[in-house]
Amino acid sequence: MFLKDYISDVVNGVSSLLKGMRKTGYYFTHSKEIITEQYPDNRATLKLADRFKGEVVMPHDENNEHTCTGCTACELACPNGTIKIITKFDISPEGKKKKAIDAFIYRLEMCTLCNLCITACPSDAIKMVPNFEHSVFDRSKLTKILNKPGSKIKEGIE
Amino acid sequence: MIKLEQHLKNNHNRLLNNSVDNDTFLTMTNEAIKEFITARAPEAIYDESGEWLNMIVEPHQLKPIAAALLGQPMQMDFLFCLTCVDYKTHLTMVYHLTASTNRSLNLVLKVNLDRANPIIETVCELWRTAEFHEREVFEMFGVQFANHPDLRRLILEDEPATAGDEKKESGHEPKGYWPLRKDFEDPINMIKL
Amino acid sequence: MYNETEIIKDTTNLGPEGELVVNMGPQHPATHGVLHLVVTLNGETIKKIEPHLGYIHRSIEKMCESLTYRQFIYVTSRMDYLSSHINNTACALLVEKGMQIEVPERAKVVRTILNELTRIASHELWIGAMAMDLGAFTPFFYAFREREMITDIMEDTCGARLTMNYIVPGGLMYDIHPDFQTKVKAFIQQFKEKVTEYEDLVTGNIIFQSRTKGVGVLTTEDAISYGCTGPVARASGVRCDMRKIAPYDAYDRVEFEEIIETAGDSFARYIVRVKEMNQSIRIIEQLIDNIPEGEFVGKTKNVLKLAKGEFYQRVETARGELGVYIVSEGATTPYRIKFRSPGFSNLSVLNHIAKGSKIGDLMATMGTLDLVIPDIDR
Amino acid sequence: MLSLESITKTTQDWLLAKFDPTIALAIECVIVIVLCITLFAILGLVLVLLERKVAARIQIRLGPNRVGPGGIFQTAADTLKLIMKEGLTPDSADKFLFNLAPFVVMMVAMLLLAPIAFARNFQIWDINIGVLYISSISSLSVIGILMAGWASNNKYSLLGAMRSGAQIVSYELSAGFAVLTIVVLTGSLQISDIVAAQENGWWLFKGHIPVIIAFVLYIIAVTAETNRAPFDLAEAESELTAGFHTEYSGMKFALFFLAEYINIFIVCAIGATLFLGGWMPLHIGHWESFNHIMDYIPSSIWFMGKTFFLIFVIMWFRWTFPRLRVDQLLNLEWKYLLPISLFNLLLVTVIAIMGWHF
Repeated sequence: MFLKDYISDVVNGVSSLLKGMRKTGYYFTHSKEIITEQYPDNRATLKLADRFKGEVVMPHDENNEHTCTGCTACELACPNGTIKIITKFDISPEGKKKKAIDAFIYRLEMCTLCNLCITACPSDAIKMVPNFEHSVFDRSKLTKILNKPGSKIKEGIE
Repeated sequence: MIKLEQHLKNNHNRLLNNSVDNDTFLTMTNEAIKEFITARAPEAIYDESGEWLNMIVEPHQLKPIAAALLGQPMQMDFLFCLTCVDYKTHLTMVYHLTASTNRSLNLVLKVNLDRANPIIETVCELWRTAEFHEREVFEMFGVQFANHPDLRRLILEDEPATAGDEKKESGHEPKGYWPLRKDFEDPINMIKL
Repeated sequence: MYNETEIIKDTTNLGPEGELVVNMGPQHPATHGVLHLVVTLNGETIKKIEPHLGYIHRSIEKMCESLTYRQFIYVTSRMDYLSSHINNTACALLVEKGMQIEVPERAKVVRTILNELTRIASHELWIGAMAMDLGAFTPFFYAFREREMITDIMEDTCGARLTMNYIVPGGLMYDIHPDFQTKVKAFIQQFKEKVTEYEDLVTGNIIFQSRTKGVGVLTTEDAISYGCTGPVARASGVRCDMRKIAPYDAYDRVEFEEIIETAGDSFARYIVRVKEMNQSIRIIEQLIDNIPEGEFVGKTKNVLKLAKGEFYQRVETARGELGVYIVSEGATTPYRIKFRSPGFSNLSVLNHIAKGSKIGDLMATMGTLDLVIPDIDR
Repeated sequence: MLSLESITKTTQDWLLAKFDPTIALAIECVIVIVLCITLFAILGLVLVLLERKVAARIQIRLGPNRVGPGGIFQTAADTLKLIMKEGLTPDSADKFLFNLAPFVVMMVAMLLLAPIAFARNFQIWDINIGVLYISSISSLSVIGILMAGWASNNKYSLLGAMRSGAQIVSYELSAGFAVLTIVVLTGSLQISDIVAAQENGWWLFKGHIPVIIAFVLYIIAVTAETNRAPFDLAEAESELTAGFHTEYSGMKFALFFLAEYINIFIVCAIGATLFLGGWMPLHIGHWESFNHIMDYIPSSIWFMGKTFFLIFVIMWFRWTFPRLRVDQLLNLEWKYLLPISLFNLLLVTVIAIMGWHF
């Protein structure tokens, strides 16, 4: 009986190994199964999910106007101190003082892309965009001012 | 291979036994537990406001009560959380216990410790998971566990040389050396609001 | 040319005779991160293993003390980064419990589906990494092919692939993607076809079986005493599935089996995880067509404040029982927060079960414990 | 037809006509050495690329595809990188042995090239104890590995070297027995005789089941002997980081790496010679026209084709199987391979004596 067990051991072992080799052999001979994405080459056709959280931006319309009131809700919501808002007072044509943002400073290197600032914003002034190629040679380039120079707040946003 | 088969058999037996034992204390109520504890530690304080029954015992009572809870009929053999809370006036050790055969039975055992010289008996021999958790509490809160087999730092780096000197002079660790205590100030905490 | 003193310069620190102390890690291919094991060997046989932790310790518990109840959830994604959804769910559930927030049905069901997808993704990665520990490189790529489908689903719906931060107190951050259901169904189909590959390549393989069977045996008593949870404990015959013991979200209305093996060795731990993936598929199949319509987030106050008291929430992550313990003083931030991570307890058992085995067995044992180092260090 | 045989013959005739025989021999030696080194370099580049491509295809990847068309210059670029890297010698290493070890391993691999018949009458040294020479020299490489492991003064290296020692010494046995089956059938140790004996059919087909078993045993044993997965315990990436060559870098590492691939080539070449008829074309019984077409393919192509097929099989093993444990490795040898090969040898001897083979 010992001999029988011994032989069946060998046969079972070898057959289990052959099964595995059949599987890898199948993939070796079927090149259509290859799943490699040639990243920098396929940049033109690369499509990321619309919701992909890559970076915070502040959309501006054609008149160079944004909807940020400078309420600092995002600054408070941010867990890492990524956002810093510097406010100023604009003098409106009627001579009234009005609070507005001077600089919306966003530090991408500290951002964890948690989306809490977007949900906190009452006027939808900022949003996430699917940019992911963030590498730069100088760390200071990651500190961005989101409001474009000369931009101002859209009429009717309080 | 024989060893493995033995293990299998033992485990099977244990599983079967567990299912029998279940009935005996499935009906264990908070009142019954209280009675059980009061018999051993009359001055224990109970608190039922939370999800589970909390009780505060004296440091010297911890070991006997823990041993009693581990034995029949409670069989609280699963210590699923061991931690410490710094209440500024005192430290509180918190032991979350349950029975592996009846996971709906949960118990929170608390021990208040002196903040200046926190020392308590280890529960390592009862629940071996306590070994690592106690080492963590030791380095984070400075609680000394008496009779712990290997009370060293686990997560933080080894003691710096200066801390050792200070320890030698004053007899205890320098102030503010335990990161999870409330008076610990981290000079480079960038997210502190 | 040869001079003994030239080679061994320091003869004071050699240790007892017959012992060889090897530092495995923090940079070692099999520790999958920065785990540092000081292994004492006698030839090839292990005499003692001493884990040194903390290479990726970020003191998340202390950090959370200065974060509000909305903010601290994102940090927990960084603990066990392979089951970040489940960690987030634990925190959200705890805040909901503390404030009695009503969670809409839709959010509950979606959370359950996402949690199960996360579990499958985690186990897929584990199978690949485990096979790699044992020297088989190829299954890693096959496992990642399926995992990629899950991360794509996550990317569509949650906007991130690993650290989603999609679950907020009260429900979800935003609604699911319109393609969510079709994509999940496509994934289920592909998974069912391809799961046989692991059978051929890994499970049935004689070398794999002889490497794992009877290796790193953890008895039921030890599993309980060491506080092991998750697949590690279930392979030793301990019933510890939090989805059964204290059902949360939609787990109370789905049918699934708690996989129990009794051998307690590395192969049993492997089998438990493979079968668990199939159970997760079963849960998803039951829910995916029955996502109720309605709100995705319940009504919450702007500023969350937990009542004074203590709260504890347990969930089943891919690695075991994650416990979140919060002591609240009624402020907007937790007074003390403790994460009872499954990996921490599972790691503590390593010395006990790997002692006396060979170095090769250590890889099998460590692989099947499924250690994620940020989860252990926190 | 231009064949390697005619080239060598013309060269020798020309040299003998021009020079005194001793000088001619010296010039021939130089030519052979240069050719060997060239072959080594080319084989190293080709085999590493082949391995990476095979691995990539099995792992549903593309593999190297950036340097040159289809990535064919990838290994050349890697070699350039390795040459330019600093060859570090650890401070506490035994410097002499540490630097010597890669050369020992390399030299062993080079010596093994001598008796291999690459094509019809194209052989460096047709020694009459060819097979014995091969098995004795190939076991020398363990010295280089032990040397490297010990001299590195690194615990991982030492463990890897010790594993390697135990492994090579034991697998030498069953490889030797597998080779002996063919020696028994042929009745000669000379490589050219062994090839000539397969004129009317390869031993794999002529020798019944015992030779097939011997072939399988040979493939398993040489996989172990060359420290390839699933027997790569000496390196065991996930256990011992890189085993015996953990401390090596730059060109010294490249020599180990190259020697590994050369060794694979050599054992596969010997396997092809012994079991698959070396440079002999495939002949089937009395199909005269088929045999004729087969004869038309140059003998060097036949040899290389068979060798590369075996190399592919060994690579296929590597990318499919998990690694064995050290005690299982020895169990496999002493409990399975050795008894089977002993019994198998007995069977073959009976077959050879009774003349039952074709």
